[in-house]
Amino acid sequence: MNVKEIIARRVAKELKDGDVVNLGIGLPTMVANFIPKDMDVMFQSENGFIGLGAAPEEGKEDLDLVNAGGQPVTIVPGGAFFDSATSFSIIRGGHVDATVLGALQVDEKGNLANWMVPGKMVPGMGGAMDLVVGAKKVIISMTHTAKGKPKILKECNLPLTAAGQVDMIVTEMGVMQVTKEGLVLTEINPQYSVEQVQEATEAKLIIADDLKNMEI
Amino acid sequence: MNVKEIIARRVAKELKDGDVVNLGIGLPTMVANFIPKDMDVMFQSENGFIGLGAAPEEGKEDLDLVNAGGQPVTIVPGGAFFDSATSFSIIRGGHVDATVLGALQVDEKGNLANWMVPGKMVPGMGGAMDLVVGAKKVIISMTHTAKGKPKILKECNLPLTAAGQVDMIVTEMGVMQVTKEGLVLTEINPQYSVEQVQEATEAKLIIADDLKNMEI
Amino acid sequence: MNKIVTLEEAMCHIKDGMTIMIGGFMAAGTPEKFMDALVEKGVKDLTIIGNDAGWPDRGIGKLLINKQAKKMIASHIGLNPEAGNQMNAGALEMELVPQGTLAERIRAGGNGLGGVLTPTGVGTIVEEGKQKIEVDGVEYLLEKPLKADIALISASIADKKGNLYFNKATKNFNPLMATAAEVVIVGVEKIVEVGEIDPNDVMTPGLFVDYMVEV
Amino acid sequence: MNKIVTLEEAMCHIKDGMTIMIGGFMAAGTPEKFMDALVEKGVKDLTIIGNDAGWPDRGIGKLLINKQAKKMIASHIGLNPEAGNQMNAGALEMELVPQGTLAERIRAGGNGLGGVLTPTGVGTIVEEGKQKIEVDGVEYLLEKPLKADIALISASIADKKGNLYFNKATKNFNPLMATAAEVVIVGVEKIVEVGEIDPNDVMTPGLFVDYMVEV
Repeated sequence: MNVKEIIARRVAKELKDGDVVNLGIGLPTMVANFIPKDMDVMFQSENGFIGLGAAPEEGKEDLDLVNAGGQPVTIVPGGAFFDSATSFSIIRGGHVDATVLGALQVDEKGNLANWMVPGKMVPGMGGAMDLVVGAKKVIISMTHTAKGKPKILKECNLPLTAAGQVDMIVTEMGVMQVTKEGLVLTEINPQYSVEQVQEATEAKLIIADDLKNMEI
Repeated sequence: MNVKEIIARRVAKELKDGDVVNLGIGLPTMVANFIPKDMDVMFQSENGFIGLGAAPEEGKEDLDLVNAGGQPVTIVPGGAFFDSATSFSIIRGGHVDATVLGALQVDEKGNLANWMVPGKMVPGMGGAMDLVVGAKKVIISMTHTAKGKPKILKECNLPLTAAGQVDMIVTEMGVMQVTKEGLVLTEINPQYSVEQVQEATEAKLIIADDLKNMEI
Repeated sequence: MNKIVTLEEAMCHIKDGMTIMIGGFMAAGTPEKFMDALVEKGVKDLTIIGNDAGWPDRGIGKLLINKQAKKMIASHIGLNPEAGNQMNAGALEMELVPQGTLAERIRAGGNGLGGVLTPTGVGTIVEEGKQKIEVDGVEYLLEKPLKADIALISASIADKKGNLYFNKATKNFNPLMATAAEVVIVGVEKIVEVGEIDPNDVMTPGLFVDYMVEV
Repeated sequence: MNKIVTLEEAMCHIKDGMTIMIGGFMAAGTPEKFMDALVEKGVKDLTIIGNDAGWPDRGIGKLLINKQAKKMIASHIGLNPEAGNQMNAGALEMELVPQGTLAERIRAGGNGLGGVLTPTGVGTIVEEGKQKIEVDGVEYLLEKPLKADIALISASIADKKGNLYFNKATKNFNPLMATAAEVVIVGVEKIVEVGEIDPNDVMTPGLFVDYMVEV
């Protein structure tokens, strides 16, 4: 199993029957592949619908039906289209149960930076700032490090997407919960030792008393 | 021709082809009867549609289609239904060309009072406060006096519906424009003298140099 | 996720002292069966948020006549004399709100916004006790969001996922209230299978709906 | 009141230096023919308000590639590298706005509201230079309304009165922008007779529409 699949599989377990979920672009979109068939999770697409389905078969693309990345998608039965104001009524209004997003940096206070690197890459925040503020649960899913450098920091130094809104972090090394006391490592990928996880993390990890193996 | 018809006929002449108009309850609703057949005026109903038509034939009432007074109505071809937020997007957002409302009192500064008599009648403002603030043109249509007492005052003493928003007043005696200098009588019903109109008006009227007979 | 319940099950959620939004405009689009059920149930000390006080024998009016409300937030109460009488007698606290402001306050409540900046009511008694905010030289009232424990709304058609379609002038406050309450209960005229409402034509997505009763 | 005009007539309304809202989301729901016509017309120094910078060869991107904008207000520009390049080179002033805030600012502009009180952006650089308003102990940013000289939007179906229907995910910013510009011009895929769109299903009432071009 590759690293991304480990992460996506673990995130999928956080979702519950009936949840409304918004997945960020990249790795987070993979989470949809690991939802049990008998579970009713509806994916919201911030460009204006709920019921985001799989990519269409080749040749069956519909230019009127794309996701927030502009890629052709489908809509599942029971889905619905709406305008951008309604889309963010859903998001900002607390009607999204969970959002899964990638990160450039996340820190022990639950701060998140994922929308710009000053002077270099400035894609814009898109819907991320609203999602992070509005979703009931904010799950960061990402590789633990970038080019060997920690992404889980004591304090983000890139411009923030939102302050103190992250609830949990899932990486290939384990699962961390954001608490008032700091980041608590609650699950660990048995391929790694606690020491290795800490070494790859700038923030000081609190190790849960009942640290479990990561469920995947 | 009765007093109300005189007023309604004169107000109808203020409306232009293509206008979106909201008529208050009572006398103002009569204005719809005097729009020339070849003129395209759409009436907005603040409970949620545009294209307010005539009352339905008896037996053809539809409980799902009522006006803001809860009375059965019809919708004209090209009309559209919307929710209350959109209804007031239209009203507050300046997309209503004219609103025609009744008044308990109106004064020379363009202040309007038409929603409560403290301790007695408190029906509530409904959509009137938004209409008066949002419509491009606010036309007050009413009988000139109530039980012989002036309703056009130097200063309203009932709680205001809005401050300084009235553009013109149409009564059975004449037409008055609200200007910075005060109320200008621009048209007069030839059944009355200027003196009679002034006598029935508490505010001091400025008589237009080119005072005309009221067109009806 | 079965959202379809009986009238009795739906009414179990409503308790004394709750804040309840009730959809409709002069009873058009008001879930009338819910009004009857609440009268029968006799819950009291309700705070009711609705456009109007209905008629004495239709809509929200029934609850007022039966003295089940301690407070009402509405834009117009003139067609139900009982509302004014109770208000004047001090038996019913009445907060009168301009209709457009009421719609936006409910929308803001469901939308995660901190309030509404409206020009409506400036220079009138509506501004009393409210913060005024100047933006680019124009004064606006800061009107606060409204939320409720329960929204009782009605829809003409719903599918089993709770996607709603409102006929004609019954939309009014229903789609707004669907966003702004902890528990949203819909009286539906006709419940259809998932897929029978075109996703283009859904007026309130099912995610806002907790329970439905076919009425 | 004939609202149907030719592409050429429609483009006459657009002049150098204007502020223009352009509907669509990554070119889905963007009036593509209008983009081509504006490139041909060569109007410049535009301030463009739109969700994104499109693609280099589709949507708003075409105008940027052709250097017709002096300023852009958008939420996301990552899929058109030209936008970032011009911004970093100082050739294009870029105001990046959270997507939900952008939608609400446009809605507020069309709605007569004084601004938007949103929690989004608090504690980030988005709050720089903005008024913060505390409501019941929570801090919100006051984000100002957006209006434009022209809105260029697209619709899937329109009747001759300008009532609009948007297919699938092409709604996005189109209905909002229809409310917020002095002149609203719609690129319509199919224009039908009045009455052919059920009044229940109209997504933008014709009163918001000034001109239509069948594209």
